Amino acid sequence: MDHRPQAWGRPRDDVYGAYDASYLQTTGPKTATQAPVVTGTSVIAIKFKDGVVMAADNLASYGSLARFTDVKRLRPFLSTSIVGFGGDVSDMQFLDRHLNELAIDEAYEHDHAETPSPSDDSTTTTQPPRGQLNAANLHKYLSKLMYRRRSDFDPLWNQILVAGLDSASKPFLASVDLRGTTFSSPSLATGFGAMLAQPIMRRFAATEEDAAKLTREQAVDVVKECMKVLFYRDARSLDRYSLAVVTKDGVELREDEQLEKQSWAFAERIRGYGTQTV
Amino acid sequence: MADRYSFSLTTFSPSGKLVQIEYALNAVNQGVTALGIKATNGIVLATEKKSSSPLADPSSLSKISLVTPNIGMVYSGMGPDYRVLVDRARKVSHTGYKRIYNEYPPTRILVQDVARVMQEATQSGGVRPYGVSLLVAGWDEGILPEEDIERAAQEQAAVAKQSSSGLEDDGEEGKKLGGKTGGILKGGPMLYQVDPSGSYFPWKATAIGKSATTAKTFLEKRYTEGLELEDAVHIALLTLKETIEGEMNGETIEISIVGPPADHLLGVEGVEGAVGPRFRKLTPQEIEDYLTNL
Amino acid sequence: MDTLVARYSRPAYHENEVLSEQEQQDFTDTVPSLKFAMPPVAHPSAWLRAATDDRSNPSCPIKIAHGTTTLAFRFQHGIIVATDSRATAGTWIASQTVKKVIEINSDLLGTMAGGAADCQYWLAWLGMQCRLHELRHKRRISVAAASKILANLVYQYKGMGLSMGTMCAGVTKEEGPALYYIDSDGTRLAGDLFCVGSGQTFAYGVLDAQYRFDLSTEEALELGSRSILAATHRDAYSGGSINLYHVKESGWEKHGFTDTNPVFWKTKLEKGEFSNVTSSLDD
Amino acid sequence: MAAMFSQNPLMNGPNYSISDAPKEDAPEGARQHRFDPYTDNGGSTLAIAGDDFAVLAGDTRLTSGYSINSRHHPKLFKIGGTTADQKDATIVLSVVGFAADGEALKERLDTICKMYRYRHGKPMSVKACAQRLSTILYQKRFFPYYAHAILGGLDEEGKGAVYSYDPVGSYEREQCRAGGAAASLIMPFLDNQVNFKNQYTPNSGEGHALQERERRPLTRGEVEVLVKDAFDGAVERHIEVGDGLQIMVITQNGIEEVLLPLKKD
Amino acid sequence: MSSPFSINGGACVAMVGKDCVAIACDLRLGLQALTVSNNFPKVFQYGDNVFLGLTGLATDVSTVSDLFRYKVNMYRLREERHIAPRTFANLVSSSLYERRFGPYFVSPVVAGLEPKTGQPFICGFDSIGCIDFSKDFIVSGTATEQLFGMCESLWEPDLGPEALFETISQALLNAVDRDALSGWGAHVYIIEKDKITKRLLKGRQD
Repeated sequence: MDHRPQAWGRPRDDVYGAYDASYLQTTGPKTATQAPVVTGTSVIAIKFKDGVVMAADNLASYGSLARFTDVKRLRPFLSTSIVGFGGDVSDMQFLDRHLNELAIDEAYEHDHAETPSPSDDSTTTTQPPRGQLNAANLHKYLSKLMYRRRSDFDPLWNQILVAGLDSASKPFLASVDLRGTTFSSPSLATGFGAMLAQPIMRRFAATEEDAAKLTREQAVDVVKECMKVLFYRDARSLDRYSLAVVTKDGVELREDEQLEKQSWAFAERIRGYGTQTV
Repeated sequence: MADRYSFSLTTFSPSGKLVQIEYALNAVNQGVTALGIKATNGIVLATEKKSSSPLADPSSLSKISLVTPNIGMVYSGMGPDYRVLVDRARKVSHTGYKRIYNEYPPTRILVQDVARVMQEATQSGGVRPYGVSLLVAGWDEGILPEEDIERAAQEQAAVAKQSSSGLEDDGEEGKKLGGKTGGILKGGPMLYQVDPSGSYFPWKATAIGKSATTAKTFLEKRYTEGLELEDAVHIALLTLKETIEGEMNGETIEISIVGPPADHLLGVEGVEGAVGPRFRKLTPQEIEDYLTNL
Repeated sequence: MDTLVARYSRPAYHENEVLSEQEQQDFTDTVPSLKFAMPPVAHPSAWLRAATDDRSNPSCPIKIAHGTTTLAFRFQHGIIVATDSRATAGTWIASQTVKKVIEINSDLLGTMAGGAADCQYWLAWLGMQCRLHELRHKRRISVAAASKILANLVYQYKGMGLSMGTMCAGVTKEEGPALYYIDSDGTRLAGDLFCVGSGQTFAYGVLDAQYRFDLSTEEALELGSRSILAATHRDAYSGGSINLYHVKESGWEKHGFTDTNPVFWKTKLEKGEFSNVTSSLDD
Repeated sequence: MAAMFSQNPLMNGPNYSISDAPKEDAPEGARQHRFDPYTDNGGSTLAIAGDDFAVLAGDTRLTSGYSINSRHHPKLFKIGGTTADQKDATIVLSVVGFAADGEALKERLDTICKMYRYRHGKPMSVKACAQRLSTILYQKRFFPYYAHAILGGLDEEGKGAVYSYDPVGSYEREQCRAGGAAASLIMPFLDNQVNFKNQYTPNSGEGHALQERERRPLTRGEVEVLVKDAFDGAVERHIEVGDGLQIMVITQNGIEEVLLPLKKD
Repeated sequence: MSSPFSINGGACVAMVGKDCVAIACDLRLGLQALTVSNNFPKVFQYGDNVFLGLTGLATDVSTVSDLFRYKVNMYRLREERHIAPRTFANLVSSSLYERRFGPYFVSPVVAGLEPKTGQPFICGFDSIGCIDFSKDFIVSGTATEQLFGMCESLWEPDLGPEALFETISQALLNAVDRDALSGWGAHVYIIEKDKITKRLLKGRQD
């Protein structure tokens, strides 16, 4: 322990070794014990009246190389929720396997036979059996898993969006990242999307009430618009993407949407970087 | 420049005079006449644009130059020396003042700086004095608090009313805010003359160059306190008529004024708080109008 | 072979338990076990220092509160213990009302300097150990033994990042007034007089000047208080209130938790001390 | 005084500190860059204890760097309730700093309080809960929770109680406490307006005889005004605070929750 | 602790009132933990309506205050008038920028009344002269965050001289009481049209 007045009580260099700021990595690129290799870019999602729309392009980049162009980054879970993965694709696949097995176990434990004959006739067969994991439960499960891996200094290098319905069967959308940080918002986006897509989506779904007024078509249009903006400006994006809509009637997933009505007119005006104009 | 002399060319003669400066003043007195008249709300500078032959194109020649938006300058003597001095004046007003205080220098400060440049040319090695005398006209912001100025104005009106009853009343802090214009407190129009020696003098009206003496005697007769800028321009033209042989028209004489802010010269509209420059050159047309109703 | 089979036959999600067994265990047991969660990195103490040493890196994420001037001295009528009450995290004054004298039990006092959490936790733990000692041996623990328990404990954690500068003060029949200094390097010293903390030098100055073993109780209390006042004035990381205790054979007595501000001005005006402080707009 | 300015390392007094700035030389051997488990999610919290109530408040913005992740992410949690919506909870915990650690800390304390309530048939007293939270924090002394915790509730006599913590568990009961990114903006304001520091009763004495303004517990109305003003000030000058203000008031008959808007810039 | 701005400590704040301005500073000069002097004022008066507050490295505070005393005196001799606060602010800005690549470790605050219009004027700078014109208050020093918190909540427009004195004193005292490196007394200047009141605040001395 250091006895000098200005450093009283602080660790001494001869006992603990010189202070080594590199642990904090306040500057320099974000690298880690487990460096992300093949990565997926933004995932975006927005709530609307009856559910949530989510989209992610089908690209897996290997650094700056557009290595795989048919990687599906949205996956349904128990046909009641949809999970979107940004970040490391190998970790995504690990989680994919993990969620598959979890889904199988869930299906066994709460099979359809168990649901009482539906008193109200409105429920259709796709109605999830009582007690099955809904999106909110799945999100809580994933956040605890990610937090445990973070605490073991062996993180799953992803940012995940979970969309579906919560126990009150209201639209649910939340995010969890490699440190276990979770948050929810009427619209969410990972990676570049947070910078480019969120401001656009927030014009339509700034608050829960605004989101509740959005129709499915409006929500899908907003998401398509954002995917276009991301394709313009994100150098690691692709013009083919998957789009999922989850409502109480289940998940509709289309996995090879093509970007339409592109207009690169703005490109000519761009000179060099930033504020360069000539 | 390698062969620069290290000793000065301007050295004292046995009788204690700096002959080079004398010679420079002679050069000035052979220059075309230039004059300046200070009115209560502005200053006029005028000079003759003598062209050596009708083939010359006088419009590109300009002997009166702007230094800062509120300060202008005219010369008598050697043109090329003048142009060097104008550049130095513009440079020193920016490097020494504008880029430090973000304000343009008051006229007397600029005049001091120009005077220093000319003086340095009389004491440095390998250079001769500038062969020009300058008339510097400018407008300064006063520093008196606004209410004091209004109060002074009311007093002025009261004095005017009472003066008919012969009462003498000076400002309560004893600072006489008489009719005199310019000065540090009230600000307003300022006219200075700078000589090759580096000495400078404030004037109400003056003339330099070839027939400066005749012009000055003429001005002494015509100058009155409380002149308006319009009257000053007339007097300037009349004075020039006395000294010019050739024909006087918009092309052969050059007149500039330091008057009210000319916002139209700003080039932009609607910039809140933007005040136009006070120095501007009269167009030949304006000069013709003045000449017609002399 | 079967371990391999076992591992892959169970569903993947069983493998990484979301809650480690330690955490599950922790919910159920009442007395928290001493199992510390360690960061799984090569040099945990260097990593911890990177995250918490606000002196070397003022913008480190974790700012641990530090307490900073404490003194204790033996004299004929027992032991005087005095401390300031300021806790700082970097140059930010986190609190001005920290209780830096920790009542281990009715007869033993411990002082806090260095990491506030370390001192609070381990001195409370020491209190438990002393109580267990009394139950096992049916007599009060000696101050020497109590301080030894703490020193040995701290020694086990040497080099892991604990920061403590504490004093154990008590009066027992066998030892009379006994005062020990223990710090997180494992140092344990018996002595008559100790000042600990970033304001220690200022406190020593006043204390050494007027300390005598045969001080009266009242003089001793005043001396303790005045030494802390000197430290709070000159040391930026000390201040707040003066926490004063007098330990006697019959146990300790608290002599107030008084704000330094009124005391300072009273001392200056009545005793003419602190003349360096301007009290008039002279210039 | 000589020691003060001597460069001689032996006379290692409080010398001119630029000489011992942390050395930037590369650590021994190629250091494998490490995963930084922490990040700062911004936000700010505040707690004030009244005579028969305790108020905890926190903004609802969650940021990482310059991006706003969410405009509604509560920092106040009801602790120890028996039902899912914690209707019968008696204690409120507020955590600010790294959101995941905050979440984990809340889950741990809530679970422990629930276990206590099942075992003892009565809710945990705020004093006991405060002590227990200190041990939870200290257990991760060598891998700390990057969070500033404040616990609020009513003590045995029904008076408002506020306990505040440093990241590794040093705790203390206080009249009021601000935490998080804008703590340094709000805390002096609370000293001045809750504990009346530096305030004297006018003409109550000459020079040094001037009496300090005596402390009195604030009424609920006054406290709610102070809380709103404190956060309005913080939002103005700190980019990580804003969007919404969540206030929880703990009284004898339970916990009331109020949500007010804050500037979204 | 190795930043030059937080070796000696100190705090300064300026506020605008109704036809008046106030500027206040603490009196501490420390060497990190050690308080060396508590008679080190950080507000300097140039002419009868320009005040400069300087916090940061003490040696730079003294040097820079003398530098501007020299420049203001030279200005007064040449211009035969007192320098106006806004002009002085520009002088400070250009002088600091001259040291762009080896700056003085100070963060100045200027306060005064414009001589012509009587309008209150305050502004702050960073160490290389970027001017921050403000209509309410300017803070600087090691207690900056605390001062922001206090000023943002206590200040209101059109405060009279007495009210402004109370507001700025409470803001400064409570802010420095939460900063280890500032305090040990304070000077407060209230500048009105033709009256300057200077007072000594006897704050906490710990």
